[in-house]
Amino acid sequence: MEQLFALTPLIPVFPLLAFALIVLWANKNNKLSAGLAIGGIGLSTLTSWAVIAATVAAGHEVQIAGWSLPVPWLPTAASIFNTGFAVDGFTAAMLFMVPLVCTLIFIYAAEYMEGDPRYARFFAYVSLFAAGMLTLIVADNLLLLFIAWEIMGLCSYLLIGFWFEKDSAKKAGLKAFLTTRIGDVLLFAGMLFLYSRTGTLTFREIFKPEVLDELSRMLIWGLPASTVISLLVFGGAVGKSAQFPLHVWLPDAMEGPTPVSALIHAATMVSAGVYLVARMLPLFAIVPQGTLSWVAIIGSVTAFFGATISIAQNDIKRVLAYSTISQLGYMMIALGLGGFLAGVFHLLTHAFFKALLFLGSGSIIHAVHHGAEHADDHHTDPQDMMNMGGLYAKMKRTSWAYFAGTAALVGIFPFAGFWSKDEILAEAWVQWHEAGSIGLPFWAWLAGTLGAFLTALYMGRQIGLVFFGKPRSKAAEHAVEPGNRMTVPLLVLALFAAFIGFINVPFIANGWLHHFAGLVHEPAEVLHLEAVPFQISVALVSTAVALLGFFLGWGMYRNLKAGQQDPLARMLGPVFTVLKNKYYVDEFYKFVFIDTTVALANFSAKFDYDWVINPIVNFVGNTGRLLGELSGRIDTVVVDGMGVLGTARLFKWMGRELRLTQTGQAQNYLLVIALVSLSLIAMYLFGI
Amino acid sequence: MTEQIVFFIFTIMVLGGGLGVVSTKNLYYAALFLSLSFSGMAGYFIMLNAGFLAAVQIIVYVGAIAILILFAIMLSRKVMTTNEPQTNKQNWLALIVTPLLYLTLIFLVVKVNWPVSSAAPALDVLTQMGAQFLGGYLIPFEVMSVLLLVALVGAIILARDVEKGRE
Amino acid sequence: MEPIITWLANLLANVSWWPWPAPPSAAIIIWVVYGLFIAFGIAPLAMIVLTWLERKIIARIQDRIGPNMAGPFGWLQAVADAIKMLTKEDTTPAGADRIPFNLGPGLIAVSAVLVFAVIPLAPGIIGSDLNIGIFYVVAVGSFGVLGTLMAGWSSNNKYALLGAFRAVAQLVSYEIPMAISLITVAVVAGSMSTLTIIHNQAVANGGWYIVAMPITFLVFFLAGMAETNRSPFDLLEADSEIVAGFHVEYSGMKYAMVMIGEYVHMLALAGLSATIFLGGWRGPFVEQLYNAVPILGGLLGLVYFLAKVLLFIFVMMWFRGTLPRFRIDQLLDFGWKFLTPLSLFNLLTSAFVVKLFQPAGTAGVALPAGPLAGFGGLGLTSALLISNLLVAFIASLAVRSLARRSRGNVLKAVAGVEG
Amino acid sequence: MQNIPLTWWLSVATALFSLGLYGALSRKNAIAILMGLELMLNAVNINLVAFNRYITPQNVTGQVFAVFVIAIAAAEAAVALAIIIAAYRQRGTVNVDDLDSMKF
Repeated sequence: MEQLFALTPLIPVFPLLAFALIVLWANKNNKLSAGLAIGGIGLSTLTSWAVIAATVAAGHEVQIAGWSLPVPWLPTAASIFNTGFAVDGFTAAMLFMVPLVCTLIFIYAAEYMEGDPRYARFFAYVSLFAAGMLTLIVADNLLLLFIAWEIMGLCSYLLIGFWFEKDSAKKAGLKAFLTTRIGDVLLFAGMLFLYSRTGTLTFREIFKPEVLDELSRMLIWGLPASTVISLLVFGGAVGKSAQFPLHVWLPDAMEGPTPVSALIHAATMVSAGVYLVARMLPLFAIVPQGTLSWVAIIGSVTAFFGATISIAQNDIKRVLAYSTISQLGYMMIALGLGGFLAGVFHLLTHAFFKALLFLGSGSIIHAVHHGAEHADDHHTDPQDMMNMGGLYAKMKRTSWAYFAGTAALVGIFPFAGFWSKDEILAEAWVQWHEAGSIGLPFWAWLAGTLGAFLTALYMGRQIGLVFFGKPRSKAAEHAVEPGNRMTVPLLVLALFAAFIGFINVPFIANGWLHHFAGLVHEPAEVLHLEAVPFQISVALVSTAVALLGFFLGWGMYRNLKAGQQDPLARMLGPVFTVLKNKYYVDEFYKFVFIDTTVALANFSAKFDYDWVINPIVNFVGNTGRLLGELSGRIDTVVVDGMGVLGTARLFKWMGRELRLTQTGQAQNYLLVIALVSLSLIAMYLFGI
Repeated sequence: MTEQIVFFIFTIMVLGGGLGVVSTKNLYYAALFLSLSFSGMAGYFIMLNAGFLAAVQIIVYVGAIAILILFAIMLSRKVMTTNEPQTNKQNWLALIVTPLLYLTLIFLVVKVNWPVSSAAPALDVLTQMGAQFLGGYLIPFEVMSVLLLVALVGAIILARDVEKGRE
Repeated sequence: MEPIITWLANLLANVSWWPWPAPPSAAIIIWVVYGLFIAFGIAPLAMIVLTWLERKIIARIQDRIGPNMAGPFGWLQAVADAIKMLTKEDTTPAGADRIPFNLGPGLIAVSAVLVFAVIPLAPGIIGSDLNIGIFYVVAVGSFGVLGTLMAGWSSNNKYALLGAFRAVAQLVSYEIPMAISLITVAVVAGSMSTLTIIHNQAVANGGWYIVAMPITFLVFFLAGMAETNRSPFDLLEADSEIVAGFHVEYSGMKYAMVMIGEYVHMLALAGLSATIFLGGWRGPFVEQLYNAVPILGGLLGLVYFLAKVLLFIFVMMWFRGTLPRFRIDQLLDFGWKFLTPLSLFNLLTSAFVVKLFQPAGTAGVALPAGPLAGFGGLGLTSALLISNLLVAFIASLAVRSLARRSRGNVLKAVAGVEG
Repeated sequence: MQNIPLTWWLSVATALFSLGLYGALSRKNAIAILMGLELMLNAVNINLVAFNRYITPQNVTGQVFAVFVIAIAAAEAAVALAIIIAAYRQRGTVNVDDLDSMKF
């Protein structure tokens, strides 16, 4: 079994190969391209399973300490920079999730994207993306991770702007690229600091207790180096995982095709940030009350705030996008409280059910779009939930899969989300009770519980609006279930959404995942990694809250008629408007950053041209011209007559005499060189 | 004793070849003398525990440079086969300067006390060279490859028949 | 070889009728002289046998009988030809440069003979196991070019000069793919020594390289054919175009030297191919027999080696019998635009595969094992075979599209003329 | 190896260098000058390898440098010959005395 680890480097190679083949060779043949992409990721999945099997078989030591393959890559003056691959329990858990979800999404996309003029290119991009994500997971150092990170950033840009004929898609792609860039720069700065302080970027070497200790004692700008570096790294994660305040790109990213939303903006790429934080957690935790608190604070804010926006959105995908932001916030809460496994567990389950929900929404949009075409109606927005209704009767398979995903997201026993979200809340609860006072854990718990209520509310609202009641548009009336290639992945994902939670149920095998992946950071000796016991009170509270929220939403929206006012809007009034406009964050950014910059630029231009600089320049210029005319007079008389012309004559005479030495014959020059060196050596020899 | 005899044979090849290169009027002979000199040098390298270098010497100098020179001589043979003297006006000066330089340098060679080491020669010359090329001298090595590429392209562009290139 | 020299030294030391005991170096000198004798004695012999063989084979291909009068199967014909050549008048043209004119054929013949120094004929029998073995082969090949050039220029004949021009263009061009394919072999074998290369072709170490690297073999063999001036690459002596190329002015013994050069070169190419790609003397039972009874094992190895050499020689003659000659531009295009890129690309992929399968070792610095090193020699062989086939496939695609384009151009031109 | 002192090699290299220099200084023909330059480069190579063998026999840095010199000599020869051929084609001469249009 040990030998199977050697297959690890191949995992990202297959999709990369698929990308290369599609781009270079197969891009004229749609079927072949899709087949190549699916085959590539399928092979990766199988290889990953082999590696996972090896990890399971290798036992506890390997799951903690990991298997690694260092590759000496860049010989620098002092040392050799190693890059390479590594597998431990955490990686293996990620390796289970990522390729599998990718495969299902690829299969789904093969039908969803049919008829698109850039079908082959789509599969090339997503293959490259998958290669990037898989590289990121198996990388054993920050540099390789960063390379993969940037590949994903590029793919994200290309895929969000995939329908670049639409102006909004183009802008959304640019926005995503530029917003995440802020985080990337921070991450890169963190990497540079780390390399300059430790001389290595390999995770295992950074997490050696002595290195961590040294990092916590060194100072950068008066702060411990570890705090500065981990804050910078966290900045990268905030950008990639769309945490407040850099979350603005994610909702706009819904302009991309729905499989992309599922792939990048729910299941994998956004979790890269969480993955990075989880990976680097010992560095965050080495100084108590340091960066981790910020992670928890940002996570809590994001979790609550994303959920509130979500209840006021009408676009089916935007609801899910804000839900994603909020759920990522939950993961950050868990990591910020030191609950490594709780975060990772939620990352895994969330990937499955959020991918399911996105694909389900894609299926619905596809159906409504079809219906709209059938009804010869080109004005209805197929993504607006207000145009849907009563789809349950028409799309049984999608509906049931969607219900499973919703149950998982809302946290209904025994679906996946129940277990993972509860572990996070339990973590906060336990820490609150241990501290005995109202501090950060309490607020995190409160934000999480309120967020859970809101989550249930918006999902109830969505289910009610989409599946129940009467169709609110012609398009919805004529909607039809899409084909097998779209529905089968949905059902498979539904199965996972329902049951994946059991890998870490406290009552079964003592929380199996905890022992498999949860102890990865044990050697670093800074985190307390023991599992939180099951908290029945937390479970009861959150279940009650979830059921309440869900039925509230469902009840209010089930029978909404076309053109009727939104009941929540009636209840909340102006608050709803604020929520609908996402707290005006985008407008705030536009006002603060963009408009200010433009204004500053305009001001500078005015300053330059009209007010200060140009007048000064002109004044100086005019003065200079006057002086010049004056000195010109002096020049012609005094300087020219005696100085310049005299010197010129002198040099002309010298040049005429000396140019004879310039024969234009290289051999003459060579002879002179030989003579001179001869005399130099002779002078040296005879000590002159 | 044997080594000295071999050394003298190679020396005759090297210096005799060199003398031939600079003294003969016929350029074609000069090129042949040049390859003789190069071959002797390869023998030197073998004696100096540099077998790889000897092979490189043969391949590059005899197999490529001498052949290229012969080729160039053949291509421009109209001006090569003349009976004019092959030396220029500064010949007499060169005849004074170079022997002087030689004597000074020999004086230098004899005067300096070279720190000769008596250690045994390296056995793994090839692996050491490989490690150095891809290790400490990686960047010069890469730069050299770029230089060769540039020289290749440059030589083709320079020597291309301009009239033909225009059509 | 050590045991043989020791045995010889003992023999010399115990000669009873010789008053002074022979020094140990005498054995070495005798052995070296003996080796020289064999090397330079085999060359004319090889020429005699191979000319006869060639005439017979070509005759069969052309549905003739070939020489059949002198001796059984006409084999005395070749001996008769040799005697005729030796007794012919040896002429030197009036305007020739005497010294290079006389040196050229010798240089050609010697450069071919020198190759045999690194070819192991049988287990334990090798001229010299250089650690730069196959590099040495390329190096001594350079002298042949020089000899050809000397012969062509100093004949003072325009056909000879044209032949020499072609020689430079062809030999220098084809040296490049040949060297690159040899480098590929060196990369795979991890050594340039012919002994190590043969050692690495044991079945346990992955088997014959022709299985692992068919493309490398093809490039090497084609480039080697061009280096030996064999048809279809015999442009520098194309008799229908430039009479006989660089050796048009030669006669008698010097002509024989040129011929010896050509045939020994052929033999050397066949021997090299057999050594590098067919495992040299490797065959069933050789090693077991060699460990038990060295002399018998050696003989068996020699038999296998000669069989492989003859196979390659037959292939070369077959080529000559069936293929028309290239045009000079086609020849250079083939060398520079097909063989060179193909061999470079192949070198790249092979190096990549080797890096994957390489076991841990040291070469100046410590090298880690490749990620797939666990699969051993057979894994390497199959991966190399797959990568070679892949390269061949891609090359065939490229050639196909190029051919289509050029055919399209020709058709267009024809249409233009007709229109 | 101790039968041949280092100074012998150095003397040969010096002699070859002087010969090459003389060739480069006194010949008219560009190709002959090039040959002189090649001789000088080779003399340097002998020096490098001899120093390597006698002074630091355990490592091969001298040989590495010699390889660099050879590579540069190859590049130089290729470009130089291309220039000579071009000059021959345009001016019909390869005498450097006649190639002085850069003068004045």
